[in-house]
Amino acid sequence: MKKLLNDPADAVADSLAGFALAHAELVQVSTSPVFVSRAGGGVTGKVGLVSGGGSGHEPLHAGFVGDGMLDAAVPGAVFTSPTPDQIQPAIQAADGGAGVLTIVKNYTGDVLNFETAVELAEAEGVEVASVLVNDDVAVEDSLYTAGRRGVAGTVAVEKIAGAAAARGADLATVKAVAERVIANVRTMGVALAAPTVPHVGRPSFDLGEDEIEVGIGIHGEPGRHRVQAVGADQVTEMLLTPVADDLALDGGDRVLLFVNGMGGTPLSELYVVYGRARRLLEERGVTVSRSLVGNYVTSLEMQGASVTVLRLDDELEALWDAPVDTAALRW
Amino acid sequence: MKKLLNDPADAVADSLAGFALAHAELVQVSTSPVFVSRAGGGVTGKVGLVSGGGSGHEPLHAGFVGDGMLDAAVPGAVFTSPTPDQIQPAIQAADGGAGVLTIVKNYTGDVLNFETAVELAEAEGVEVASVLVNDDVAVEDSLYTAGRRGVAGTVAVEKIAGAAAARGADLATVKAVAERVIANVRTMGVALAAPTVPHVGRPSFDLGEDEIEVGIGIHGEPGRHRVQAVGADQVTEMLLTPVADDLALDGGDRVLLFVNGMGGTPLSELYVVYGRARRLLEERGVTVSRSLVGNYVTSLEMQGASVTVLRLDDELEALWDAPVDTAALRW
Amino acid sequence: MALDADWAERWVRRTADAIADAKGELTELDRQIGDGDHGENMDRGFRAVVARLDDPAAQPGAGDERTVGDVLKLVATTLMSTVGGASGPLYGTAYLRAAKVSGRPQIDPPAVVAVLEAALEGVSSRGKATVGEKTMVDAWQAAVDAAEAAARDGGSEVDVLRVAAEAADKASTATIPMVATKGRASYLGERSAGHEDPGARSTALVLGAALAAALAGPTSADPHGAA
Amino acid sequence: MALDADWAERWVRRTADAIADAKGELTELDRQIGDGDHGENMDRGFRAVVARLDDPAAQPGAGDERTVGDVLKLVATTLMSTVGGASGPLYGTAYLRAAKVSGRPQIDPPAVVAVLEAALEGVSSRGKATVGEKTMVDAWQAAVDAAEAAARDGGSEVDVLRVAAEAADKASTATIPMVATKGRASYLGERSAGHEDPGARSTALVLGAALAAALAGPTSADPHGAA
Ligand SMILES: Nc1ncnc2c1ncn2[C@@H]1O[C@H](COP(=O)(O)OP(=O)(O)O)[C@@H](O)[C@H]1O
Ligand SMILES: Nc1ncnc2c1ncn2[C@@H]1O[C@H](COP(=O)(O)OP(=O)(O)O)[C@@H](O)[C@H]1O
Ligand SMILES: [Mg+2]
Ligand SMILES: [Mg+2]
Ligand SMILES: [Mg+2]
Ligand SMILES: [Mg+2]
Repeated sequence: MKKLLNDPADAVADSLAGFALAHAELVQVSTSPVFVSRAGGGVTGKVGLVSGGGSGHEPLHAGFVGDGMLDAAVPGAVFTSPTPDQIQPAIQAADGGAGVLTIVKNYTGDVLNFETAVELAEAEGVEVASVLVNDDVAVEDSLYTAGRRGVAGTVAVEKIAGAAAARGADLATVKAVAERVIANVRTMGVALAAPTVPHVGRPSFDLGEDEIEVGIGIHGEPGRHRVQAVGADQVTEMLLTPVADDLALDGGDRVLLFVNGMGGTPLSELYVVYGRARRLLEERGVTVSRSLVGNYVTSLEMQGASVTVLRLDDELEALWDAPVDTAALRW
Repeated sequence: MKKLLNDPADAVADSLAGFALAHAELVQVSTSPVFVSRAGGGVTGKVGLVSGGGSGHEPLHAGFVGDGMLDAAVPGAVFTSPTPDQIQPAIQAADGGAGVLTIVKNYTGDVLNFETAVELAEAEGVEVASVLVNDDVAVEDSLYTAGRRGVAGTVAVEKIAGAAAARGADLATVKAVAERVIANVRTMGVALAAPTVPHVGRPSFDLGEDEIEVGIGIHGEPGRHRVQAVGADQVTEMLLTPVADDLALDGGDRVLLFVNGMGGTPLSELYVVYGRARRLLEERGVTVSRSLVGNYVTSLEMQGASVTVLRLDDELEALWDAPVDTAALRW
Repeated sequence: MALDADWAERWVRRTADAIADAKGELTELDRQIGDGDHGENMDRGFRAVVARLDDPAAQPGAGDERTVGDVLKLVATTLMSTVGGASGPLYGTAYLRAAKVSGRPQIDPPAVVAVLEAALEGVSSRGKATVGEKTMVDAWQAAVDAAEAAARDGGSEVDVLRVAAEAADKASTATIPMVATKGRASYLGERSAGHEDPGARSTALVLGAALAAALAGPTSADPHGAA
Repeated sequence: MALDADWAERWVRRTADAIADAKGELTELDRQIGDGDHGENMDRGFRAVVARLDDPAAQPGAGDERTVGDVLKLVATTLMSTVGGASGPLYGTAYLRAAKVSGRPQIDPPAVVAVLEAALEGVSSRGKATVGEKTMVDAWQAAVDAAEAAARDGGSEVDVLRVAAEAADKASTATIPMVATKGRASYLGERSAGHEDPGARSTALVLGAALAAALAGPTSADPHGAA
């Protein structure tokens, strides 16, 4: 394993230190406990937005702290949920008196640690609401599983809920907007090569020279099934079809199409996937009115991509378009 | 080799097709010959900016077409300079009557193909000036070499010259600004793992499990020397020191520090490099007043990074800060 | 032989050693059906626990008055604030509930059973998993069942801990053929079969350390020493 | 045996075949000290040339009036617009200059030498490289020197092309120990030594095809056939 790191144990701290220096006008980074919040702290009268999770998915979440998106982000160790003693102060830092929405990706660890932190923050008098992102259609959502994972769709939830908060919506409204995004966003991903967690030192799964993993998450978990490597057009179909089917997209729909890179795949390839996914949607009569292509929810240097579709309505589209000023998303 | 591509021969075309669909509000893509220009074409009365080079460095250059930066970009085959018959119409498309500046990275192929294209465009009545970017300190600049390569510093040249053109400067002034950037920008890069060119199908160079290549370019060329893999702090010193020395930076200087990813390295690691580079500069008494961290000038999925320093003055800083609205750089 | 707060401290220190030794194994199990951090997570947590036990300023309880629960509560709060992931809150809650039923200087066999029951109850109530879902619950439940039987039959503290540790070890191995329906391994569906659950394995290590700490006895000079 | 436009067409087609066969080898040479695209670049260019030769609408010259220069000019413009990289303009200019001195239906030995000289002059004037810088100039210069000597000694067209091809082949091999000071390989400094220059090798292939096309003679029914 070769990485641009010093001691693997310091990977998260070293990276955050650099992030804090590079974006001092946007964020401040607390080191003990570790969390990132907006430069200047919670905005008085605005609902605060807090998200977090294991590190290794950069720019998620710290890269989305700033005007129009998150007020605080809580990075855990690599691929490991943060602890309540990090999350609670982040919630308090994000509070501007109008309450805080936590945006949690649906993983047992994130759910449990945020749950405890929310209890602690509420005990300190902060009003907190929470939403659970679970956009990954690779995982069956049933009573007998931990439910679908939260993956790239998280960006849409954070952006749109952030815009709702920025325009002054109250906590219940911001939560309802976030839930509307969650209800309408679905994702599916593929890996061509596994990531290597710094302290593990070897790839998270072993893939043959001509195998790909379909239905992967963002933590180096193996996917739902392994298939023979095929061309980008076929791979894109494997990703787009279950997403579009799950959303039951049809001729009347207008969507955001988001092709997300997993960290180690060239941008040029993401555009190949985007082009094919778009044509597939158009063949279904779906209108792609907004697009995002890039590495936003990564899995270290994993090679691969995910396709996310969000069904839009006028309000969600306007909130997506609203100004945002963060390290990783800006318009 | 596994990639999210169809036929390797279609890699550039497929990717550009997706790019065109994803950014229709910013660009239009001509397919025969292949070039990218601003949606709406050249801006009347504004100096046009054209750059180009081999593909495989995305988002460079097409990702920088838009308000405040390039008017046209010309992508060649992967790692192969474009041909004059692509470049010439791009120059003409960029012309708004005030002339065109071509920004060429210093490679024999780019230089020769742009030279011919400029001759052809001039024959069609377009006034053209050209600058050559050669920021890579890994390569000795002497009469007996092809001279230093153009690498990540190109982003600064395109951004700042683009801002000068946007505020109405004439061709000579835009060219002079570009040359001031070129005179003050230096870069050095490292690779941890080689890229794989699609039609080649195997890595561009062979690196041992604990070796890194120092002084690499962005075309999968081997670097100047190969050393034992070391921690990020030491690697950063190997990159920053020759850059700072070449610029003869001292206490009075104010700079832009740009840590560029080569495509396959996680963003989190780039911030580790940034943090160390910044401390090294500050130890020299240099003030880092602007920063950029991310994958902007890549080499397919190469793992590694480069460190770029641009010595700023008030005007260059203001031009860097000026608004830009492109697929890959926006503020 | 009664189990006191010193035993609890020995238990915790031995757990830290056992986890450190098995860190690679736990991580490898988690790499196969999870995200490859369980060894690192547990090791980070228990190293932090030991650091607090070694810190004069962070001692649990008040001198001789120290109860078993004091030690276990320190473990609970430390794991909660340092482990993260799923296992942090799950083990944290397990120790917290165990601490609540062991607020005494010494515990007898029925109290040992109560400690294990409380831990199981903590894991189950936080994680909502039941037996057979291929999680640490399988190991805790097997330990509780065996311990209850041994205590009912009048077994000593050591007897109770021995059957608990053995049952947890077996139950962990028995997770191999299971298809996970809770935790990260559930994302793999059928592909999770054929691999041992890392959390069940770490639970077996925790209970093995409890037994070893009891066997080492109160006179053991070196709390870090081998069994 | 005079060399006419048909010879020129055979030369070009044979070049395309030779490049296609050696594509992997050229790319591998370029991978070692460049960017691994020389085989692909040349193959893309010569496939385009052949496509034009096969296209009734794109024929060079006008029927029987067709000159050697007509064919070479078609090669020049096609390479310039399809190859890119350094080799596109370099070979493009070489063929363009060669075409300028061969605007006749047939060429004799001194005219063959003039074609080679013009090609060398084209490469040198565009690329500014001189002999010993580990580029295709080394192969072109050796070919020109040998061809001039053979023509001076009264050799036939075939004799001239044979020594030119042989000299280019040797000169290409002779680039192996050189340290590059032009082109992409110069970025490697000393590390460029020990590898053959891909452009010198492709020049040797081009000149080998010229010889083979002359040997195959004007009666060859199959312009794609073997020598
Ligand atoms: N809902 C649950 N109930 C009980 N145990 C669980 C549950 N979810 C996960 N676990 C346990 O946690 C272990 C994984 O812990 P760890 O790897 O540290 O956390 P994470 O899964 O967040 O990476 C699993 O092996 C399993 O035993
Ligand atoms: N300045 C030059 N003069 C002559 N030949 C050159 C020069 N620069 C490069 N070459 C030739 O071009 C060859 C490389 O061609 P190619 O790989 O197609 O282009 P690129 O270097 O742009 O990738 C080299 O092997 C060398 O022979
Ligand atoms: Mg984890
Ligand atoms: Mg090239
Ligand atoms: Mg885990
Ligand atoms: Mg080349």
